[in-house]
Amino acid sequence: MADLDELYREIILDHYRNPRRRGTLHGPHVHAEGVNPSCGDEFALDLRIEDGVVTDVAIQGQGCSISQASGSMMAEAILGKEVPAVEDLMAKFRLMMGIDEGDSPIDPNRPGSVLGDLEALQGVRRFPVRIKCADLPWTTLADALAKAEAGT
Amino acid sequence: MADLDELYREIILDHYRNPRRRGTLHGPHVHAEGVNPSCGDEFALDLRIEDGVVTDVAIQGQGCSISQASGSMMAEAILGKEVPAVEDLMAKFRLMMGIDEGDSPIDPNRPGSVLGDLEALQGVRRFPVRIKCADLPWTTLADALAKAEAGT
Amino acid sequence: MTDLGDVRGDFPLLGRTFEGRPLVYLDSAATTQKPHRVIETIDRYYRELNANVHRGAYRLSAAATDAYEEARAKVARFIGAGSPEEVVFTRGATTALNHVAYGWGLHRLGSGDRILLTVMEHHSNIVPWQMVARLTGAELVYLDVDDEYRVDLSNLDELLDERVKIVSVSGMSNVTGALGPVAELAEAVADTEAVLVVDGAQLVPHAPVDVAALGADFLAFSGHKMLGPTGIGVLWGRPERLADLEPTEGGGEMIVDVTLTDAKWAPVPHRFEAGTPPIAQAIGLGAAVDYLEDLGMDAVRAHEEAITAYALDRLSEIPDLTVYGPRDVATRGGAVSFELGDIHAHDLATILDEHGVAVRAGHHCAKPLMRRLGAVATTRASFYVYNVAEDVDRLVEALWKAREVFGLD
Amino acid sequence: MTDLGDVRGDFPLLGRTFEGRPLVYLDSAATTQKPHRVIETIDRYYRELNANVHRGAYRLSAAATDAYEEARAKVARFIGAGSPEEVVFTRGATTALNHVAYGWGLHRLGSGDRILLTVMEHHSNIVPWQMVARLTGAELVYLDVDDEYRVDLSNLDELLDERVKIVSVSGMSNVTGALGPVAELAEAVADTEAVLVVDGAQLVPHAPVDVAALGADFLAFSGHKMLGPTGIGVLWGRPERLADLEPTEGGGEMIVDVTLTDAKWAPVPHRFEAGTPPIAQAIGLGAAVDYLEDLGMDAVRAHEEAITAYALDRLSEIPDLTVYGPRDVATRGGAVSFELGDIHAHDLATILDEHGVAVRAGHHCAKPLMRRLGAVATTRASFYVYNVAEDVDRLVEALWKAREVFGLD
Ligand SMILES: Cc1ncc(COP(=O)(O)O)c(C=O)c1O
Ligand SMILES: Cc1ncc(COP(=O)(O)O)c(C=O)c1O
Repeated sequence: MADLDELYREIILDHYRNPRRRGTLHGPHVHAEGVNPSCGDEFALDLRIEDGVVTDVAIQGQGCSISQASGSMMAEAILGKEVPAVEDLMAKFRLMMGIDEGDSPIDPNRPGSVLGDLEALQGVRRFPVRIKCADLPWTTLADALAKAEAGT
Repeated sequence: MADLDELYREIILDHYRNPRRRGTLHGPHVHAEGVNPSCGDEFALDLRIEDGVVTDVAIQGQGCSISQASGSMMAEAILGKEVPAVEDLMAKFRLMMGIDEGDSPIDPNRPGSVLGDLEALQGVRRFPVRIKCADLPWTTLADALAKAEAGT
Repeated sequence: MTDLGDVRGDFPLLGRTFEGRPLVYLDSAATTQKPHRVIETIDRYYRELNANVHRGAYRLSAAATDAYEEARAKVARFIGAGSPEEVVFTRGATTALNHVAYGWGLHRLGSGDRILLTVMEHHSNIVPWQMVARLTGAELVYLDVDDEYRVDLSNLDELLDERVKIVSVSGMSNVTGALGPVAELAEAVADTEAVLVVDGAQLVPHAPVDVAALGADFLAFSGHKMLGPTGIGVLWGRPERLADLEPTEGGGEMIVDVTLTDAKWAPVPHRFEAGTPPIAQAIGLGAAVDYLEDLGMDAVRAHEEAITAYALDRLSEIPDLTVYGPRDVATRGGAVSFELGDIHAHDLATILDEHGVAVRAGHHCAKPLMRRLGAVATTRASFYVYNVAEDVDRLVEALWKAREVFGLD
Repeated sequence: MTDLGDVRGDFPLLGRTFEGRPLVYLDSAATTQKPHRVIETIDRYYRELNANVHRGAYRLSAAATDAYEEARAKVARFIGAGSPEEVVFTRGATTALNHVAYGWGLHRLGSGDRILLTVMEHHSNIVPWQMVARLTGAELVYLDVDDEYRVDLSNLDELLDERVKIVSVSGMSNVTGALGPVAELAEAVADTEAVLVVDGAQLVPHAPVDVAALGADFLAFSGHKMLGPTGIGVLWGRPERLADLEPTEGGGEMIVDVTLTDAKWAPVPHRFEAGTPPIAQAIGLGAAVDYLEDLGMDAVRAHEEAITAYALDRLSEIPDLTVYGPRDVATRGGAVSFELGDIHAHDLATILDEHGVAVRAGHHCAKPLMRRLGAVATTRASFYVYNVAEDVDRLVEALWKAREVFGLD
């Protein structure tokens, strides 16, 4: 059951049990919601972008450890980043998870160097039914970015 | 193909091509209609019963040689009979065709002695899908008798 | 534990192994595995008998028609119907329920009328009624469940007023396993104008059902949940109710005549079977019914009570595990939903799956009930004729492993 | 005659003999025989893969879901759909047509609106529209057929006015074999508000179909008429049309959320697949599509033209035989209806059956067309990939015998 230990790494359970940036934003922001119809997982986020920079983010939702940890890590990772950097992160994440085709960007010799904590989600790749759990916050983020762009 | 020759005896084709008592009745009578939904065969009859005797009968309909010949022979057979005799004929016919369970009433040594021309329909028994064709006029007759009885 | 004998060998899929361990299949409430007899009946149908029914004037087609109608007679006998004509073949329980919702409700309900359901219903016994309510202006009202997960009848008298034209209830919950109050509702409805519809998707596979005694007007169930193929279900109806039900699908085979402007319906049950029916699937369901009758539905039920009792017992050993469902096995079936600590149902299912134990996780198509229970998602183990005590042991073992993975101590 | 090679050996049922003579199966317009590949795919599904789809959090269920969705993708590719989401699995062509009639018509039609059909339609493409017309107050209008058995478009301009909201036409008649005027109607409809529905039950199995070029908004067809199992059919729709189609069945799997009062639909196509779908049947249809693609639909069509030409030719040898259908094989498919002297179709079918030739007799679920043709019942021989010239010869031989039995000279 080594695969299971890879899947449920300490850090994932930590983000699941103590999600970062949980809450809602006040003031100007965009809001996007995602749901995984096959399992019922829900994720939502409030995103504030100012001068092309993510200046605040808050997440809501409920679901499995993978979707909620993925969302929590994502929120931390995007805060303070410029939109193109967020998009780059998103692309790298999708490559790492095997959602988009292409080589994984992760450097096996320097764990954490490319995607930080998010690299802990690599174990999900061995569980194809769970990949969409990990991806849910990211499709919701893409939605939020599209809204933000449409709003400007 | 001996079975086929048994099925399509001369006399059946004759009744098919020259149906007896085809038409409609005027004056008091009951009318009943039957349809075989699986093949579309139609049969209808007008029946006049006076003092418990079938004093006139006329048939209408379209369909295969078996259903139409059966109706034509039936019309001839019941004309002039008292209602109980008609019912007896009906019961014997159904036994002969294997529709009702029981021994066939037909005397193999004296063909035609029990049911007259109708005995020519015995060949239909070997063609189970066609038995309901032969039976259609008789279920219609049963309907007509019921109507006649209800009317008195 | 069981009077059924060793039936596992009859189910080829249960011989599959996952990473060296035999599969423990605990998702029969979603769909059951199929015995050889059913698989081979379907196979043989296509190899030896395949032809369209009610149409051909050749022997092959007549033989296919006989086999199809014989399956109808088998199903009728299995549920105690008065005649095969009371049995309508549908695509599944969902379609059967929609037939009633649309065929009865759409033509009879109006604004001010009410449909009485319970909060423990499966979406298939809620959504069709919502759709028809929207089209007719009728309103839905619900019976609640009590702390024992049973339908709460305390306010039945109040709810069942003259506005209620349809009562529809599950015979057995696919989430809590609780038996529905069919007898009580039948009695209450008898004094009213309302018809009683029973969603038998879980009941019919798991307990002896005799429609002559059930008190329902309509009963819906699915073949695939009772060892039969997918793509087939049944709507049973009292003859006088079926006679008054409007067909909801038009097409070939359900008519006696069609003109450019009008059509005349065929007799019941063909009226409700528009187009080419699921022929092979009906015949396959007939084989499933034969198999269940050979086991005996009393024995099936006894086995289910025994294995459910054993499972509830063993699950109670596990700390932080909450079962959503009645404790008394006499009042329930073999669908056992639970939560384990803060482990989300999906995570739990993944961990169990890694241990070769197949369970379902989620809302089980019963979101209103889940909300009522205060659960978002549960894990569900559900049992059927082929499950044995060892399956429960494997489940329990894997649950302990899940505690480890999630660091529950 | 054929580029298909000897495929008969692929069809186990065609190896059956009746009283010593191999079966000549000429009823493929009613339902086709199934190749080993399809039968075995279904068998293997139940033995190795059986689980409910879109539900489980375990590998077996994920594998079943993948297989089910892969079948959708195969069907989409087969008909040239832009994406698998354009393909809805139904119980059959009849159900697919009812989905459109109810899901589009019920919600959009009103008194004064019109539905334009043709007199050559199958009951499955008439009765649903009659039912919806009755519920909405809409009216049916019909295009006639001409002396060549083709749909008569001479008064199309007149009939296709702004009141027409739906046009529904068969791609190929199951009685006369005539191809429907899909291209012409597509062009005419393009300038109007109306949607074009194509009943592809006979077209899709027998000719290459590319929905990107067809010009239709919806296309319905059945698996069992194209080498697939019973119990499965397809509704294809343009994405923007499917998005506007209302679901006609409620239940599990077709929602993203359900509350006591309301439900939110799942995305297309799941929105139209309430309840447990015909899983094994969809996967079986996928195998049928694989088989047809291996043959090549151009070759299938070429073979059909060739055998139909041969059949029409040989039938013309027989005195008193009237064929109801176009002579030019480029404008028709392989369903050949005929009458022989005063021999009723049922008698003829019985005689042919005694000679091992299976044909259909009756109204072929197209009573309005039969009335238009002035025929009450016809005998129909219909051809598919496994039929060879010798089948036609056996048919002709048996027809001569029928003349003898009925004493035609
Ligand atoms: C032209 C046509 N349309 C519709 C149908 C209905 O198909 P199904 O009976 O498979 O639903 C058929 C077949 O009977 C047909 O030939
Ligand atoms: C209680 C109940 N009702 C209805 C259904 C619907 O059955 P199906 O999906 O076979 O149509 C199910 C199964 O999912 C069920 O458990």
